[in-house]
Amino acid sequence: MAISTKSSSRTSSKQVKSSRNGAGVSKGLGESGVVGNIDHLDLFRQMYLIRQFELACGENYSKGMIRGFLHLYIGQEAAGVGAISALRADDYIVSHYRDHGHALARGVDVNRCMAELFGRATGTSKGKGGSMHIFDAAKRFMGGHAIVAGQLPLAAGLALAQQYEGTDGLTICFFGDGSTNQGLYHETMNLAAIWKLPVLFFLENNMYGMGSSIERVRAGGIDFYPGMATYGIPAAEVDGMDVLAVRELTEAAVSRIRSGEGPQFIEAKTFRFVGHSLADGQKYRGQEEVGEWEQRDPLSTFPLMLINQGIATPSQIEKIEAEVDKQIKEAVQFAEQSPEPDPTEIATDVFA
Amino acid sequence: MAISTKSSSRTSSKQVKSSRNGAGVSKGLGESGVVGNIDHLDLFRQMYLIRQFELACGENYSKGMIRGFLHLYIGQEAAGVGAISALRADDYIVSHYRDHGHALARGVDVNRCMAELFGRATGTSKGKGGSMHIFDAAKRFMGGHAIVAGQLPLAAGLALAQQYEGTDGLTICFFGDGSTNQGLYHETMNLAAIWKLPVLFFLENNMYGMGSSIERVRAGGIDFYPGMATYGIPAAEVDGMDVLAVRELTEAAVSRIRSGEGPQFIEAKTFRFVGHSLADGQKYRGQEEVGEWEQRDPLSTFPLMLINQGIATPSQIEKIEAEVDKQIKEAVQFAEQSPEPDPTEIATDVFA
Amino acid sequence: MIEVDLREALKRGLEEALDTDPRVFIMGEDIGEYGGAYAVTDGFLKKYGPQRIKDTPISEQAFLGAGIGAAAAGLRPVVEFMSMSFTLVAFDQIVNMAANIRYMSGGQISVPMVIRAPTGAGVQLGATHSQSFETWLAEVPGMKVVCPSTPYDALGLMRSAIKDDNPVVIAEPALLYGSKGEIPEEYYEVEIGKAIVTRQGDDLTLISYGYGMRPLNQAADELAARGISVEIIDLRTLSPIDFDTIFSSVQKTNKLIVIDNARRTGGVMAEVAAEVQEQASDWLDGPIMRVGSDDVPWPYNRGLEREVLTDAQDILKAVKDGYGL
Amino acid sequence: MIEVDLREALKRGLEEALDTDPRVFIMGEDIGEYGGAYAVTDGFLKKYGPQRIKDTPISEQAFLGAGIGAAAAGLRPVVEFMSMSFTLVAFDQIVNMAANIRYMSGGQISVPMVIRAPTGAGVQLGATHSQSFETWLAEVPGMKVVCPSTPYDALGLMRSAIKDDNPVVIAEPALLYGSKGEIPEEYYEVEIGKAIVTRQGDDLTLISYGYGMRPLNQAADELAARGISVEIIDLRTLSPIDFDTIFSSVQKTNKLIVIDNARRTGGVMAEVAAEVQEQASDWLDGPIMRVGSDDVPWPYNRGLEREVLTDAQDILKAVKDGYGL
Ligand SMILES: Cc1ncc(C[n+]2csc(CCOP(=O)(O)OP(=O)(O)O)c2C)c(N)n1
Ligand SMILES: Cc1ncc(C[n+]2csc(CCOP(=O)(O)OP(=O)(O)O)c2C)c(N)n1
Ligand SMILES: [Mg+2]
Ligand SMILES: [Mg+2]
Repeated sequence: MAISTKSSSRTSSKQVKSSRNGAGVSKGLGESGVVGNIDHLDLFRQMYLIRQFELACGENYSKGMIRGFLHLYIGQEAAGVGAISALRADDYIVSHYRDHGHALARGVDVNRCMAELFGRATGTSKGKGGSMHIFDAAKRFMGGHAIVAGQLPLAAGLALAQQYEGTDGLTICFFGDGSTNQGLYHETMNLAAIWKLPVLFFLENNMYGMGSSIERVRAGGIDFYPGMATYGIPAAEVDGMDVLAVRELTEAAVSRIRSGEGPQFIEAKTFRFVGHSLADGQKYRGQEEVGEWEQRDPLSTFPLMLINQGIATPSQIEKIEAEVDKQIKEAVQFAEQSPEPDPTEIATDVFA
Repeated sequence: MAISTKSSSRTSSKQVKSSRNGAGVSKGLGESGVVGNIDHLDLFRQMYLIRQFELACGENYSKGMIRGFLHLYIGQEAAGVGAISALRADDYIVSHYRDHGHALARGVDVNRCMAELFGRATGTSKGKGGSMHIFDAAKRFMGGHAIVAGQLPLAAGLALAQQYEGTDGLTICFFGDGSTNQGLYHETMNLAAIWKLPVLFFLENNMYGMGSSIERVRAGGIDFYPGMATYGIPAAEVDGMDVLAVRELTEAAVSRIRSGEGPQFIEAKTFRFVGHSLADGQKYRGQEEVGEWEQRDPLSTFPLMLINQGIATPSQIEKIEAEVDKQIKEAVQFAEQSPEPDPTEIATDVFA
Repeated sequence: MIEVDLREALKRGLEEALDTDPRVFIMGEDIGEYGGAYAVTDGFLKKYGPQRIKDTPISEQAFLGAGIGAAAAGLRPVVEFMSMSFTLVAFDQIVNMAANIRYMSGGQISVPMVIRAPTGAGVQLGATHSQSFETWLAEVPGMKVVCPSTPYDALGLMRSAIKDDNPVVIAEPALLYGSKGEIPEEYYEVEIGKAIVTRQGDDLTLISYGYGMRPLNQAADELAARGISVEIIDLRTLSPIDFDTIFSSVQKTNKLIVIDNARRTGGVMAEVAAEVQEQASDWLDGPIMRVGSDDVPWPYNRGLEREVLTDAQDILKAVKDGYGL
Repeated sequence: MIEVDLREALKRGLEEALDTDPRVFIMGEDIGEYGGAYAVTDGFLKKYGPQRIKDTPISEQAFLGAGIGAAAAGLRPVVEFMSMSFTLVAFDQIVNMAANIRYMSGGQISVPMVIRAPTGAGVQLGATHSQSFETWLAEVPGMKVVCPSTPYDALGLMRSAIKDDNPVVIAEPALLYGSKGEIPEEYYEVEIGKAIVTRQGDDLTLISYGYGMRPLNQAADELAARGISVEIIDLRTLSPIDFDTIFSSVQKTNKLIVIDNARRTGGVMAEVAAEVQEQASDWLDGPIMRVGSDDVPWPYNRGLEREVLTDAQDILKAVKDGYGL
């Protein structure tokens, strides 16, 4: 499946859907859950980890252990996990404030992520960043950015450095539908295009920017990828509830970027099952719409598919769930028991 | 001629060209130079006035009478004159720093414009604004704005007020190719589109933003109007060296706006025959390119056409030239003889 | 008198303007269907409809700019930013268009626009979301900036701001939306550019504004308990600053402590201190002591954030360091 | 020693960095084919090629942001703005990304980037093009800001700025690009955060920076001619401010005049005055007198603009008003 520049057609998405049920899955079953080059069980593990992490966050927000703004990734797990699973360790990842899922998919330590949300000294940013500002430079996870669209040029710049240094590394940048209404989105697309930067723009179109449905705040409908024609950036959409489809499309985009073809754009259609943040009463949308999307919850559909197609057994799935449940419990304990940062930390890290 | 939303075709432009040589010109010749509803001689007068005004500015800049940044409109006269001639007195006009031509085409007093450039108390802004910041609120000429793209939302807001008040007035906004690289351009297009604002975006694509050719700084080539498809804004291009073509396309766009169809976009392909400002050595482009465009100088081609087609006589043209030459001389004299603003003016006009 | 919270006072001011002046309309992100990030405009969309209550895209530059245009054409837009921190993406429009346009046009064009935004740290939003850029906007010629600390001032200043023919920024202390106070049933206004002496005293003058009034009042109570007579000034308007009220007070008390809730360096109180020591040096018994939040980006952790924030202890320490009281 | 102008000094600093450090590259509008709006990078494109000298679109937010990313990845970008006035459109990136990112990441990510821009009024560019936003940037934690007034400092500060692991803003006084001075042939640096006493004196201390040094020096000459011994400090770095040098001088002269070329209100000297009167009040004989340009948008007219700008007469008046000298 190639990323199509015929941006107004929906073929690419359909291709993805059919390919995920067909090619790649039929051959080489093993109890490892690995089919072809894809470790299906690991994809499930990651999605499940994120879901449980987010649920635990919600719980601890209610308890007042986590504060500030908290944006959960529930419903969007297939997008981040599918995309990040197609990357190399030397690729950079840039995210926005809805960043837990991306961090965990990258393998940022679960304990330290949770500790950051608790504001503890053991957190990824020593408790100084919080939920919206998770960083792990060693994992090339470059944040966690809370000004809408503000992270886009950062990603372009990281990619610029990769290009400048002549590596075949790349940078993936996650952003939401709402961020396309910031002019900076367009500035960055143009810059990446004229400089042919090795950057993968990954739009998680969850249909809402806070309380604003796309139709209400955007001229031109709910599809963003066609607009990339203006910049000559190859763009396609994918079912963001389908982790394999996302993985596949991302792999194609990644290999194009590594071979020097410049920026690529993927739009994953997805949905957050919960409010924008924990302060959101969701007055602006009906439960029906949410319910429809929940039918396609990757945490239900994906393990079912694995079992139905004989890629995994129910007990393998259950084992993973049990392991992750334990991991999350431990992460919360780790966070709870971690020390608060020392007051002297106030003045450190301001200057290098 | 309708503005086509099939933005990638060039038909609309061709239609303009053919229609300008055909319809409207054949009937009703008179010594007034008025054909149909268009006063051809007045269009010539305005273009000639702008050209001579700009030449006088250049001269007085060399003499040190005008200072700061001075951006001349030489070469682009047909665009501004054609467009503004299609407007009503209650429409708003918004321009950028290359604003003399737009102001004069609007009928802003020549003496006061020149006086503003000289920084005199009799100037449009009492000498406080200068070349880049010409305003005449009584004529609904709303500036003269010197931050690239900064004027675009102002125009949207004026149009918003017109819509809010239920008038059929509209706002025209002039801007350059370079300004499309500011994100604000995209933000404004989207806002105008979703709110269906009565605004005419008029791009004067003169192929360069300061020393940067479009090809070098923009992905997607030299045509901007196709990009409006993203916003669902009807858009077309026109030969910006052809005042009648511009007039005609603008009239069509204007009538669409007045009938409530929302924003429209016109891209006039044009060229500045001189440097970006008087500080520009034009190292970035060859004289050949400039020469080619100069072949199409509206100040040569338009009067020739008028004479050839029997719309005007050579002596009518000469008479206008003589009148305008005198007017410019007087404007310079007026400016020279006008008083400097009183030092007490420093502290006025800060607050209402 | 009726008791309301600051949110309700702002709401009333907006409703009153919407009810009485057809030129007034409101724009901002999620102010309509969502009901407003801090619920100030909750219910407005239903009551006034989409012509008056405009939900915008996340395009601060464009909608703020559109507000300027609408104001230039004679309307009276009230533009809400979800956070003072987000004004930064529209700073060019605010400074170069809203504030400069009158001067550049030689007085031909006015921009009667109100910009509202919740401001300040204290709820663990971290470095990007806790900033107080009203301190910068207060330095821009052509711009007025107010910051209420009570429901009374919030309503009174809102009335004056919407009537003002200049761009006026209302910095709304996010931590005070729920704080209560009395407002009269009769119409009143709070004049922009006027500070208020909220407590008379002889020994010492304390000045702050917005959320800074809370630790200031705590410190003043503590000082009063020690028998020190404190005069308290709530600045209310950050631009133009009411120096007359400050000078009168200093002339009486001869001692001045200035308190910023925002960062200490470069805050509004830097300007107050610099100006007062120059203009009123003869009346001063000692240095003007300046208290403000630490000069670091805002940390997320609760303990660190509280430590960074100006509190009553910081003020008491300054009183002691400066005047031995 | 060789004599060069300030433009040439900056140019040398950039060339030296490009020659010796492959991580250094330059980005900005029209810095390549056009040769730079103020010709600082003239000839660079030919010499270093498009990989090192990147002409950008008029997209300040995006290319400044890209500089941050490149710096975060270990490169050393030097980003040119055509004017300090235009930094405003990218202020969010500068503050929230360049300056805040280190803190928010708990020290994991540094941004070793230089932002250069011509600053200041004086050439009749009007309100939008004459602003000095370095005074705001100097208040941002995590950001360093320097402003040279001589070729020597320009080269020395450029060297330090490019080597610094933090974002550093170089505010280049546009009126001084052509002003000459001597630089040694041997390598030297000017340390960021250190002011310099350029003239020793006993009666009075005058402080300024950047273009403000010109009227300051004129005023000092006039005072010297009247037998008054003036000590002169060139601040050179606006953040962090070198208060030690200022305190030492005030301890000696007991009189301080602070001079901004930018607007008086909210300028760097508001901070200097507020801090010095608090920390060094015992040493002061009288008020710290503050001089700055008028608090109005910059007018185009030459006479008005000159009147608004700080000049030697303004300084002499302040000396007289404050100290009767
Ligand atoms: C410049 C700016 N404006 C407004 C906000 C407040 N805000 C935070 S998230 C958000 C919605 C963004 O929606 P989207 O990009 O679709 O991402 P999603 O939350 O759906 O993942 C808004 C308006 C902000 N953080 N920054
Ligand atoms: C935000 C901003 N960045 C840079 C500039 C400097 N500048 C002034 S005009 C210009 C070129 C604009 O080109 P274009 O929009 O094509 O208009 P033209 O001059 O060709 O009419 C530039 C870069 C500015 N005024 N504002
Ligand atoms: Mg969204
Ligand atoms: Mg151009």
